[in-house]
Amino acid sequence: MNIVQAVTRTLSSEMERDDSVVVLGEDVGKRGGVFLATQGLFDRFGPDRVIDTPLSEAAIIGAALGMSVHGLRPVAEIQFADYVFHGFDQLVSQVAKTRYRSAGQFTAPMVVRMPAGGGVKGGHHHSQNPETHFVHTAGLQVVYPSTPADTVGMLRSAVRGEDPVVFMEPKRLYRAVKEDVPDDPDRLVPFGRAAVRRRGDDVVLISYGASMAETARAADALAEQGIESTVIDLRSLMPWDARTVLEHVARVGRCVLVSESPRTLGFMSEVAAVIAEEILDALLAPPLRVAGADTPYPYAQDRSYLPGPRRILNAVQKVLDY
Amino acid sequence: MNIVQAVTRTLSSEMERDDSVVVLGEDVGKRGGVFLATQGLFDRFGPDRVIDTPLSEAAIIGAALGMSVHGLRPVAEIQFADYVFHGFDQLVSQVAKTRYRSAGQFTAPMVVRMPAGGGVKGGHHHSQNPETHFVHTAGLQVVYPSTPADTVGMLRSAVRGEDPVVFMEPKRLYRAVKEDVPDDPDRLVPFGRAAVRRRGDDVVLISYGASMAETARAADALAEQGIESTVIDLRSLMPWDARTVLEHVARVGRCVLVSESPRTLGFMSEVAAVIAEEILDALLAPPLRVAGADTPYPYAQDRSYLPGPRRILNAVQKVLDY
Amino acid sequence: MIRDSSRFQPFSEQPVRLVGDQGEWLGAFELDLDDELLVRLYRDLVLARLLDERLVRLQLQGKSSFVAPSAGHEAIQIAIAHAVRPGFDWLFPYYRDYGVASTLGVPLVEIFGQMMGTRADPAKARQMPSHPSSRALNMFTALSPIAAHVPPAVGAGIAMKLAGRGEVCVTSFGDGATSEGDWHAAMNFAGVQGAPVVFVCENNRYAISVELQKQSGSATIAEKAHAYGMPGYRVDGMDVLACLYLMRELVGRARDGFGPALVEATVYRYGAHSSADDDSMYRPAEEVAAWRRRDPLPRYRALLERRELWDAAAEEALRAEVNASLTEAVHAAESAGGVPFEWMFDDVYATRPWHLDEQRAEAES
Amino acid sequence: MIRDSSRFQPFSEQPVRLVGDQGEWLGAFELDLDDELLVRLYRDLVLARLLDERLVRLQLQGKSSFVAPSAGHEAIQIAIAHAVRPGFDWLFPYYRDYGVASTLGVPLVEIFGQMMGTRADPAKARQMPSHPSSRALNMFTALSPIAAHVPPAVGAGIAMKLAGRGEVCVTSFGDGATSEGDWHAAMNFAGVQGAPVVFVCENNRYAISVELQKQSGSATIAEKAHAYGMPGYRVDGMDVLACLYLMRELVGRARDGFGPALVEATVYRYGAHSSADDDSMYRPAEEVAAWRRRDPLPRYRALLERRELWDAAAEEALRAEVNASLTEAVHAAESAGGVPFEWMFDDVYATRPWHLDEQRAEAES
Ligand SMILES: Cc1ncc(C[n+]2csc(CCOP(=O)(O)OP(=O)(O)O)c2C)c(N)n1
Ligand SMILES: Cc1ncc(C[n+]2csc(CCOP(=O)(O)OP(=O)(O)O)c2C)c(N)n1
Ligand SMILES: [Mg+2]
Ligand SMILES: [Mg+2]
Repeated sequence: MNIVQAVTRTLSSEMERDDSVVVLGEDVGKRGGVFLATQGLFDRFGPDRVIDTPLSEAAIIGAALGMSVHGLRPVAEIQFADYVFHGFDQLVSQVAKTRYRSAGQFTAPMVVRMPAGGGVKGGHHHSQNPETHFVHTAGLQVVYPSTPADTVGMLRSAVRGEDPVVFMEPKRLYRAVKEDVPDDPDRLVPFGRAAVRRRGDDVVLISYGASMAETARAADALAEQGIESTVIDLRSLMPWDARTVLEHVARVGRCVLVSESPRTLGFMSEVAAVIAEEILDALLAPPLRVAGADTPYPYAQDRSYLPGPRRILNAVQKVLDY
Repeated sequence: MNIVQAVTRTLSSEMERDDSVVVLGEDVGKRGGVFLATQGLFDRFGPDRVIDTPLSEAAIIGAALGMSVHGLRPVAEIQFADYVFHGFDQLVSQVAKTRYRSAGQFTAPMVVRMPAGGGVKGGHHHSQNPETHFVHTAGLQVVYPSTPADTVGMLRSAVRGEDPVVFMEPKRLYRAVKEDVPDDPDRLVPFGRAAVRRRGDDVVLISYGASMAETARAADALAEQGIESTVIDLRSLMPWDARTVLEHVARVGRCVLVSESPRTLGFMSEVAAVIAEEILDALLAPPLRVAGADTPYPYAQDRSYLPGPRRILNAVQKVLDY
Repeated sequence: MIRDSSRFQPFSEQPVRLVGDQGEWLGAFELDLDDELLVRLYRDLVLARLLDERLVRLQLQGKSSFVAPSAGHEAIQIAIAHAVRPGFDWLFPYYRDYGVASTLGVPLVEIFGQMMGTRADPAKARQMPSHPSSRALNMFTALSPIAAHVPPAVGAGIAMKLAGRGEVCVTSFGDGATSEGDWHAAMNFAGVQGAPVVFVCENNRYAISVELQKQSGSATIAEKAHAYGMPGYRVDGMDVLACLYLMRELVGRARDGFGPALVEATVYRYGAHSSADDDSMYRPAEEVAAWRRRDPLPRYRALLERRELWDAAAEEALRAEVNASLTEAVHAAESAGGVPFEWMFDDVYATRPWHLDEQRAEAES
Repeated sequence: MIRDSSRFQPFSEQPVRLVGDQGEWLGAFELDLDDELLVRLYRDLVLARLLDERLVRLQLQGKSSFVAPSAGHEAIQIAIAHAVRPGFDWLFPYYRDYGVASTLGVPLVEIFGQMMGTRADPAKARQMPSHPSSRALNMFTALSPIAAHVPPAVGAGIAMKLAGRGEVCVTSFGDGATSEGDWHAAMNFAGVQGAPVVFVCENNRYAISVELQKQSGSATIAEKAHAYGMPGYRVDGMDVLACLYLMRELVGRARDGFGPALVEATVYRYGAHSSADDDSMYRPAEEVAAWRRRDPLPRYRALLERRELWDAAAEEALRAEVNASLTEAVHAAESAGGVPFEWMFDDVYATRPWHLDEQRAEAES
C-alpha cells in the first residue's frame, strides 16, 4: 500500500464505519481528486457524502466548520497546501477558535487534508510546506506523516478525534513509499508521539513529512561511513513529542534538524529553541538546522531547494567535528 | 509626539513629498481611521489619495499590490492585525512573491500598516501579534517599532523602500509613549538594525514592539535589585539584527527573550535557535523565552496573557541562578 | 429550484412595507396573525430596546468594556427570531443581534454575563462583549471578523439538507459584510447546493464610517442575489410585520426544500458604531434624526392601539416589568463573579496538551 | 456611471454572435473592419493554435514539465489583445492566455523559454510552465492561485483612473475563478471606484472536473455583474469578430471613464485541463466533439474566403511560416541553456539580506 492508497482506503473505511463522515473539496468527486486520493468514493458514497465544491477554499473550510458544528465529521481536501491561504481566515480565526471562544459549547471535529511539499516541479504554488502557520495557531492539531502505516493510523485518529486536524500529506512520497499495513480498523496512531526509525549513538537526526526520505538516505550514507544515527520521525507537530526528542538528544549530545519549509521560523526553530532551553548542558554541539531556503519556492531549482542528503551530511560532519 | 501622531505626521509629510504615495483602508477617510492614525489626511489630500475601501482586506492588499505595480506607493491600513488573515493570500502568495516570480520585472513597493497586540480588552480578534506568519514568508519585510522616533524613521524607510513592508504598530503603546522627534525629513531608520536601549553585564533582555514596555519595566526593577541588564529592541524582524543580538548575548552569556505572540514558533523561537546554533559555548544559561500563551487571545485574562514584568523577572532569576 | 414567494416579489425596487407611519396596515393581503402574537411582537421590541439601553449604560458605567448598540435594528431581529423554530433551527448571528438573542429566549443573565465577562457567561468570558451565543438555542457564538460566520452557516445548511429533517439556518450580517470574499464564497456555495439558509443583511447604510455607495458596487444589497441564483428581497427592516411575514415565507420556503434566499432589511443604527466610535465625524445629526422618526416601536404600537391591543397603561406596566427583569439579571450576572485566571488555558483542545500544562504552571509561578 | 454599449445589450440570454457556422455575417450592423485587420485576426488565430500544439508537444517530449492547453479559447484571447493599446494598456491574464501573449507580441522565444525553464525566460525560470509574462507589454506575470490576479488588476485600474491618462486594464480568468472570494472583493471594489477594468471570463464550463452547475449558483457568469453595478455581457467566445467588437466597445467605454464591465465568453477547452489531467474521467467524448465543431478557425476562415481574403494557398504558406518561426524560437529558447543554481537566491528583495547570503553559501558548500 502506498500513501495515496492509505488515504483512500482509510477514508473509505471511515465513511463505511460512520455515516457522519463526509468528504468535500475541489474535484474530489468523479475525478477522485487530482492526486486520486478520493478515487472511487463518489461512486461508492454518492454526491451527498462526496461533495465537489465550487473553487473556493474559504467555502470549503468554512462549510466544513459549519458541518462539523452541526454534527457531521467532514474531511475537507485542499488541492495543494499552497492554496490554504485562500481559506486561511476560516482556518486560523474560526475553525481553530471554535471550541475556545464558545468554551466548548460548539466544537469543530474536522480534518483538513492537504498534499504538501516540493520536488514535483510545481513552482511557488504547488510546493510549499506551510506547517508553521498552523502550528503557531492555537486550537489546531497538525500532523505530517511520512509512511503509509502512519497515514492510515493518523488519518483514523484525525477523523475520530474531537478537534480540528490539519492533515499534511507528503505528495512527493505519495507513490514512492510502500509498505504492508495490517487491516485492523482499530489501529490508531495517536497524535503527539514521535517514531524512532533508527537507533544510533553518534548523532540524532530529526525530521518529518517528505523530508524523512532524504533524512533516511542520509542516515544510510552515514552508516556506510560507520556513523550510527538515531532517526526520529516527528509525525505530529502539534502537539509534538518533545520528550522523545529531548531524551535522545540528551543521550547523544548531537543533533541535526531537517525540514524543507523555509528556515526562518520553520518548525525546527521551535525544536532547536526547546532543546536549547531544556538540555543545554547535554549538548556537545549546537543543534543545526538543514532547511528550505527563505525564498519563494523556485521552479528551476526544484530539487536543489530541498534539504538533500549532501546538505544533511555536511551538517552532521559539522556537529561531529564540533 | 506619541506613536499615533508619529504615524499621522509621517504619512502626511511623505504624501506631501511624493505624489505617488496614497493611503487606503477601511475608515481611513473622513473617520481618520479607528485609531485616528490617518486623521486629517482626507481633508488635506482628498478622496483620490485617501481611499475608504469596501470592507475587504483582500481588496485592500490586492489593490495596493496592483497600484504599486503600476507605479504608486500605497500605504494600506488593516484595521486590526487580526484581520489580515482575510487578505492573507494576497499578502503571502502575491505581494511577497511579485519581485521573485517575475525576476524583478514587476515589483511591489508598498506598506501594509496594522495595529497589533493585546492589553486593550479586545479578545481574540483585536489583540493578536501575527508577525510569525509574515517573517516566515520570504519576500516580506517586517518591522515592529516601539517608540515614536522609530515609528517615524521606519515608516519613512518603508514608504521610500523598494519592497513590501508589513508595518506593525503597538496599539497598546499608541498614546502611552511620548518623545520629541527631530523634524528632519531625511532621518530614516534602516531596517535590520536593532537598538540597544540599555547596557548592563548581568543579563540581556531582547524584545520588540509593545512588549518593550514590559521589558523596560522589568529592567528597571532589576536595576533596583542591582542587576544590570542590556536591553535590545529588535525593531526589525525581517531582516533582523542577529549580529547585535549574538554580540551581546555572547558577551553576557545569559539572555531572556520576551514577546507576546504565542510561544510556539513565536519570533523568539528563531532568535533562540540562532543563538544556540551560533554561540552555544558562550552560553552560561539557556536562552529562556517569556511569551504569550499558545491559546487564542482571551478576553477576561487580557492583561495576564501578556508576558509582564513578573514573568520576565522570574525568567531572569532562572538564568542567573542557572 | 426557485419557488417564488407568493406574497412578495423578489428584486423589488421599494422595500416591502406593511405598516404605515400612523400604524395603518398597508398590506395587499389581510393581517392574519393572532392578537397574542401581535402583542408578543411588541413586547419583544420593547425588551430589545430596553436591553440595548441597559447594555449601553453598563458600558458607560464601566461595567462592560465595549458595546455595539442595536437600537434601530430591532424589527428585523425580532422577526428573525419569530420566523424560526427555536432549538430546532439554527442561527448564525453577528455582534449586533441582541434582538435576536433576547427574543429567542437567551437568558438575560447569560447576555449580561457575556457583556460583563463574568462566570454567568456560558462561554467563560472568552470573547469581548457584544458576542452573543446560545448552545441550547442553536445560536452559534457570534464572532468579530466580519462575514466569517457566513461560510459556517452554509456548511450547517448543507448538513441540514443531508440530514433531511427540515431544519433551517438563518444568518445575519451588516451591509459591510457583503464586501468580504467569505460572504461571496458562502452565498455561491449555498446557491449551488440549494441549502436551506436564509441570509439577512441588516443594511444600516454604514460600515463604521463607510457609507453604502463606497461599500457596494450595486445600489441595493438584494440584487446581489442574482449572482447566486437565489431570490433577493428588500424589506423595511423597521417594520416588524413586513419583516415577519417575509421571513416566515422564506424560512418556510427553505424548509420545504426550495433553497436559500437573501433579504436586505433597510435599517439604521441610532447610536455610534460602538462605544469606541464617534459617529459625528462622518454623518450629520439630521440624518440620524430623520431615521429615528421611522422608529419601529411607535409605528408598531400605533397599529396595536388602532386594534385596541395596547394602551398607555400596558406600556407602563411592560416597561416596569422589563426593567425589573433587566435589573435582576444584571445583578445576578454581576454577582456570579469574575472568571479565574487559569481558565485561560482550558478549551483550546478537548484535553490540555503538555505544553499548555507547562505554560499554565509558568504563568502561575 | 453606466454608459450602455451602443451595439450590444448587457445581460442578454443568448451570447452575442456575429459570424454564422458557414462564415456568414450575422451582425445587425455592417462589418466595418479593414481587410488587413480581418486577415491579421486569422493569422493570429492560426499562430495561437499552432503555438498551443507546439507547447503540448514540448511537454509530451519531456522538454517542458507541464502545459495547460488553450485550444478552443483562441478567439476571445485574440480579441483581448486586439482591443487594447499594447504597451500602454495593461493585461492581467491567467495561465491559459497564450493567445493573448502571442497576439500581443510577446516574443516566442520568451514564451518557450518560460515553458522550458531556460535562460530565455526573462523571469529566470522562477515559475512553472504556462505562466506567461511581459514587462515590455505591461502583461503582469500570470500566477497559479486562481483569481488572485484580479484584485491587483483592480488596483492597477484605480491607479490608472488617478493618473488620468486613459489607460485601461483587461483581466481574464476562468469560470471557476468567479467562485473565489478574491474575485468578488475585486469586482466590487472596481464597481465602487468605476475603475477602467474590463473583466473577461473565459467560461469553458469546467474547472478541472467541476462543471458549471456545481460551480456557480447563477446560470450565467454575466449576470454576476448585477452585484457590482456594472454591465455584464455574454459573447460567443469562439467567434473572433463578436469578441473583438464587444471588447473594443468595452475597452473604449472604460477608457472614456464609464467604468468597468464583465464579459462572459463562452468557450470550450478541447484538451484536458492540463498535462496532469485526464478529462475522460469527467466528461463524455461526444461533448468535446460537439464543441470542436464550433471551432473558431474554420468558421472565421470561411468568412474570409467568402470575401476572397483567404484561400488554400494562403493557408499553406501561413502554416509553413508560423511553424518555421515556432521551430526557430524553440531552438533559440533551448540553446539559451538552463538557469544556474544560485539564481534561486536572487530577487527575494532588491538587495540580498545576510541570511540569504548565508543560506546560499551553505547550499553551495
Ligand atoms: C474582517 C474584519 N475587518 C474589519 C473589522 C472591523 N470592523 C468591525 S465592525 C466593522 C463594520 C461592519 O459594518 P457592517 O457589516 O455594515 O455592520 P454594522 O456594524 O453596520 O451593523 C468593521 C470594519 C472586522 N471586525 N472584521
Ligand atoms: C486558489 C486555487 N485553488 C485551486 C487551484 C487548483 N486549480 C488549478 S486550475 C483549477 C481550475 C480552474 O478552473 P477555471 O477557473 O474554470 O479555469 P480553466 O482552467 O477552466 O480555464 C484549479 C482548481 C488553484 N490553482 N488555485
Ligand atoms: Mg452597516
Ligand atoms: Mg473553466
